[in-house]
Amino acid sequence: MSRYFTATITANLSLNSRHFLMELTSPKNENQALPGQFYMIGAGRGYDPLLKRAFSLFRNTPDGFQILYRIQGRGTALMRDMKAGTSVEVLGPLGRPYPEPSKKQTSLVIAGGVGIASVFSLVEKFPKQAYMLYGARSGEDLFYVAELRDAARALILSTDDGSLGKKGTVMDSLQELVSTHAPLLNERLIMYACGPEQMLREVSHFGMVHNIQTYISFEAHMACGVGACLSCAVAVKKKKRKQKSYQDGEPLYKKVCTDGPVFDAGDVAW
Amino acid sequence: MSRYFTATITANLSLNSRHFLMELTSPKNENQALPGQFYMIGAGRGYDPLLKRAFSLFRNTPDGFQILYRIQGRGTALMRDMKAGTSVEVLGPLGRPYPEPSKKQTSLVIAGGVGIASVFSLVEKFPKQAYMLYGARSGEDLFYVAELRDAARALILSTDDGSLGKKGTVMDSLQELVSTHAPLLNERLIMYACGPEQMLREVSHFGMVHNIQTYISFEAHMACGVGACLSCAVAVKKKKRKQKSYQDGEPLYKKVCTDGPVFDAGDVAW
Amino acid sequence: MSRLDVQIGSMHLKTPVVSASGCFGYGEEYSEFIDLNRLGAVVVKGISLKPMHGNPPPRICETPCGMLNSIGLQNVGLKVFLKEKLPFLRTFDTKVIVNIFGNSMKDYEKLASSLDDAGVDAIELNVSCPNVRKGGIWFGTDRKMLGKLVAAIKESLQHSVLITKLSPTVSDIGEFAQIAEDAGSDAVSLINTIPGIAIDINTRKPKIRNIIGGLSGPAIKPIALRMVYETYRRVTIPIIGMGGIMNASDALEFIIAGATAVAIGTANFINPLTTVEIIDGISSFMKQKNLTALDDLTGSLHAG
Amino acid sequence: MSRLDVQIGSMHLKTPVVSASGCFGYGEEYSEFIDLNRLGAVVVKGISLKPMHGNPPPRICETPCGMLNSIGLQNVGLKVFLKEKLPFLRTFDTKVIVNIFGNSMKDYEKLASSLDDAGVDAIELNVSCPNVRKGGIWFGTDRKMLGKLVAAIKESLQHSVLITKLSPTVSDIGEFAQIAEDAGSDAVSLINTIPGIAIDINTRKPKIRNIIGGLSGPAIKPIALRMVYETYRRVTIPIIGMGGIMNASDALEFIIAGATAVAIGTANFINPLTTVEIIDGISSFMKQKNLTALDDLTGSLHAG
Ligand SMILES: Cc1cc2nc3c(=O)[nH]c(=O)nc-3n(C[C@H](O)[C@H](O)[C@H](O)COP(=O)(O)OP(=O)(O)OC[C@H]3O[C@@H](n4cnc5c(N)ncnc54)[C@H](O)[C@@H]3O)c2cc1C
Ligand SMILES: Cc1cc2nc3c(=O)[nH]c(=O)nc-3n(C[C@H](O)[C@H](O)[C@H](O)COP(=O)(O)OP(=O)(O)OC[C@H]3O[C@@H](n4cnc5c(N)ncnc54)[C@H](O)[C@@H]3O)c2cc1C
Ligand SMILES: Cc1cc2nc3c(=O)[nH]c(=O)nc-3n(C[C@H](O)[C@H](O)[C@H](O)COP(=O)(O)O)c2cc1C
Ligand SMILES: Cc1cc2nc3c(=O)[nH]c(=O)nc-3n(C[C@H](O)[C@H](O)[C@H](O)COP(=O)(O)O)c2cc1C
Ligand code: FES
Ligand code: FES
Repeated sequence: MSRYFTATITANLSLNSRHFLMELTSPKNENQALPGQFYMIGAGRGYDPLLKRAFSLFRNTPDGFQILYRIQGRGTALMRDMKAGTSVEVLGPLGRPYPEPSKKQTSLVIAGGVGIASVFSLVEKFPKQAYMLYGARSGEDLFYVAELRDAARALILSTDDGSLGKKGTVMDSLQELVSTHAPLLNERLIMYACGPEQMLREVSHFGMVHNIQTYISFEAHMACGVGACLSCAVAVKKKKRKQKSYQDGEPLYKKVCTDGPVFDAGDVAW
Repeated sequence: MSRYFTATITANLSLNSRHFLMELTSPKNENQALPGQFYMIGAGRGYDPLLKRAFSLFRNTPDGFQILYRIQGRGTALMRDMKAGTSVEVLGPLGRPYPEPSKKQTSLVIAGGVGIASVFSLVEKFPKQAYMLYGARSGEDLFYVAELRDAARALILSTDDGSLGKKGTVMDSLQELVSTHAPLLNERLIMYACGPEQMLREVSHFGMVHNIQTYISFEAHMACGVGACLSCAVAVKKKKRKQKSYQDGEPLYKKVCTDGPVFDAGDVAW
Repeated sequence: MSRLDVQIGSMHLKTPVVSASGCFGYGEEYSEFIDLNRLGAVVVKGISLKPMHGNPPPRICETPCGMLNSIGLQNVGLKVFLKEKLPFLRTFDTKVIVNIFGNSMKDYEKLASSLDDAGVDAIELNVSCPNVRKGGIWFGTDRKMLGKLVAAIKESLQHSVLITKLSPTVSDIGEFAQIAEDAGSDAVSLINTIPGIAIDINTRKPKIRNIIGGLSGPAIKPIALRMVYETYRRVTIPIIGMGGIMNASDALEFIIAGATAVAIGTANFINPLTTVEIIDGISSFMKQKNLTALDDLTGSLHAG
Repeated sequence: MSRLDVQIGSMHLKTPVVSASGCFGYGEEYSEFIDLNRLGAVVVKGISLKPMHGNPPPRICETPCGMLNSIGLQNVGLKVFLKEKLPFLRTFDTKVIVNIFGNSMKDYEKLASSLDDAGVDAIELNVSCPNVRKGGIWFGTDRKMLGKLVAAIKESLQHSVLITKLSPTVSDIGEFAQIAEDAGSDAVSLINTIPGIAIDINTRKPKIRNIIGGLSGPAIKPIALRMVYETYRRVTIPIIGMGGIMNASDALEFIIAGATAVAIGTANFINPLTTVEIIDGISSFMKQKNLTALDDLTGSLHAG
């Protein structure tokens, strides 16, 4: 059992021109990833591109797992061109998963764009439990809507161009949800979010204002994925007692790869 | 019409575990390569491997050309894995072809190993004209024997392990040919050879001893393929009058890519 | 049977493969993937007297066949290292080499003597980190300061072997190696990363927040090899070679160029098994070539 | 409409893209593939007083994202260049920059004044070739000699613009750029290749006959960019930036780091259309960003 293995691609489907779903095998007896964890995948042959790329667990399968990825640069473009049967080197599962909601808690799950990849399996894991808010630029960038509708307690879609769901952002949907379902705020809420940084910032703010326990999944440029290189720094708030030995005024960093990628929104120093 | 173009791979066949035949398209109206000329092919995506690889014209096709290649290192290993439909960048045809035999000349064509790639189309171009000597390590490394038997006036195969044709080298075959067919040496002979350097050296020596016009195809590490970088130097003999302006004692170099790859054996300074 | 052990000063390494500082955390991070007992030594992330937070992100970016980093020497500091990190490493049968970094001669001396007292096997003087402006970089490119620093540290050490890690940003690395040797260094290690930049043309911002980062990975291998070769011809102390080593073949190139041991940095990120795969690869190569000891290879370049 | 023209001393280039010396032959070799009229200038292979045969093969080898070369400055010599190569280049509406190399100050002076007389647009002093031991490399890393050489050549020129090509094997390239500027150089170009080695582990021979070759290609881009950035902050004369530029985006990185023009070397070997594709790419970028002149970009790195 090792978290470094050679996986075989069993499917690589185009969801639209920029988004793809890749299914990979993982070794027998290997730990399955938990919602919020991620894998690092070698996209190149030769040493260019050099570094592995990080992708959230989208969904576990009987023989491995799936990732949902967006074409971003060179690495993801190479991945798009990989055919079923191709082998790739994989490191994972990595990082800390989303803390699970307790029985008494009601989940609010918020996904922006390809952020869906990270929270999809969380929603599926607790069927009919979560209020899911899912937004993207336009309808064709909203994926697995039918599955989400089945899995969520309620699914609220939004798009920037109004082509599917409400016109607006997930934050607009969130505001509307709590104003139309005011009693919701009296439930014991736990909020999960993955998406663009600006969205995460707003979600965190919302969580603070309404005093909701909020977990957000972060991205950072990574080299090792296992906490060895200190590449993936994210600034966090200092706890008083820990601050002493460090020089004043300097920010304190945590590692997205091992301390995260899921952070308690209250800890992040925006 | 340009000698730099994007070709589509239309076939990539395994001849045995180390040898492959790749068929590529070339642009309409593009000049076809002549026997002895070569192409440079981009084997990588990204910049590793960086340089294009040189391959002789194996055979022209209606829509392009074929190369016969042996797995040598990283570049050829990547080529092996390319599927029909893949695009590659190509430069060529490059270099000087074999001078054609005159009507009155009898050709002796000698190929060692993958050297067959360079002379195959020469033999096919002048059907039933050439005495062809073709050797390799073992029978499974001798390719397109049936076609060669049709194309050549006589085909003499040899293998190091005796598994096909005579046991021995092409040089043994050559010695035997001229001793059993002594009158051959009275014909107006022209000799062509491609293969390992040691073989080329021996062929050149043979040509000199028997006063046969001899052309050999050289290999050198290349970057540009068009005479611009001076990477592909091969030492040649100095002509008295040319020597003056250079410092004494220094060797004189020619470029394999544009002065060759085919050289008059008498010009090479071994 | 071929022997893979090598000698770095008075320190005996069971294999010539060690981790490169900053690329292997404090050993723990990779202990899940490989058996640390197989390494000649674990070289840990650069340690300073006080803990350091490091630079603001983004701290790395990918470049052709390489990466730039500007971690800014984030580290737990001497105290935590001794208390929390060293004991773990001590549970393995491998040497511990501690890379140290200071802003002044005094910092270095304090660090070295504390670590020497704590019984670490060797101290690697990082005088060549491109990511912190003051201090380090200055020693690494200033002939007089380097000699003084090395001599002072050597003086202060009782047991630990002293390794000086050389800066590649000099026109003659052999000269600096010689200064280290003359000042008493037991070995030199090279190369550290080479300062570089990458720019996002859309935002016109550097891709690394600190602007300049250190280049590592396969891209720098030819440069690193050349520097090892040049150094080997100038000093008699052992060389720990590094820079872009990805596999056994790369490692053997360094050994043939003159390295007694090799350090593996960036490659760990690509394949966490690299170090042990290299040990196995060197071992098979030696068997295949009927070599009995690494000495037969070190510096054996036929440069005719 | 965005303007792509730039000024290097008194020389006006219609586009900021030129060929790098030694990677474009004498222009003829690529004239079949691209319209030379579109280039800002053609920079030709280094010329010496007498023709030179160059080094024995193998002269190149591939490395990760790069290549090593040790051509050894093979060239036709001044006489043949003037008689056979220059007239061809003169048939194009592009500037001609001649890279020159000598073993002594006198060599350089003779070369420079003959070429000046022949009316070439600019002379690029190659004081940084790693492949010939004596001469060149020495000027490039010796502060006094460099200043003297540049001043002497500047003195001897009537018309031609003087460009000094800097060696990357120094710890502070800005300092050398400043020496060139102070001595009267009209511009600096950088970087030349970085010395490197590759070894065949089976034969234990260097992959390049001359042992050390010069590293070029994408691998060195981060280093080259950093040196352009450092140089830009030290001198006011224009910089011709090069080192691993493969496409328009790379070229723009150099311009944003401080280069007035860019030179394309190794990329020509991979794609002979690179130079013109870069010109087109820069042009679209400027349109897309509503920039009217390249000056708006040069050195515009937001280094906050
Ligand atoms: C924990 C984590 C989970 C992720 N999950 C997903 C997912 O499920 N689906 C998905 O589409 N994307 C995901 N990403 C983002 C994904 O890693 C990047 O889109 C991808 O690395 C881009 O690679 P590229 O070669 O196409 O782009 P390039 O821009 O060519 O990449 C250059 C370098 O920058 C890094 N990089 C570029 N963008 C990012 C980014 N946003 N985050 C981190 N590194 C980046 C690359 O890894 C590479 O090292 C995740 C990132 C992290 C950190
Ligand atoms: C004019 C010419 C015609 C050729 N024709 C054929 C042919 O028809 N079929 C065939 O199988 N091979 C041919 N070769 C040899 C072929 O170019 C090499 O086998 C190939 O470049 C190896 O690439 P690689 O990446 O697999 O090997 P690597 O060893 O990984 O290559 C590393 C570098 O060395 C160069 N290189 C390695 N071996 C050679 C070699 N023998 N000659 C030149 N450069 C080399 C590569 O091009 C590359 O730049 C020819 C070579 C030349 C010069
Ligand atoms: C992320 C990272 C952090 C590093 N930190 C240190 C360090 O703390 N001290 C040090 O001496 N070298 C440090 N280095 C340099 C490496 O030890 C090594 O010299 C360099 O990376 C070249 O080797 P490589 O190409 O195998 O990575 C670091 C390198 C990287 C990539
Ligand atoms: C094959 C080759 C030959 C070169 N010859 C010369 C030369 O004669 N004079 C010179 O100043 N630079 C020479 N160079 C260096 C280039 O001009 C350029 O500075 C270097 O290659 C970096 O740019 P690149 O990465 O785009 O190739 C040569 C480079 C290569 C690859
Ligand atoms: S990616 Fe290396 S520490 Fe997080
Ligand atoms: S390969 Fe460039 S001159 Fe021959």
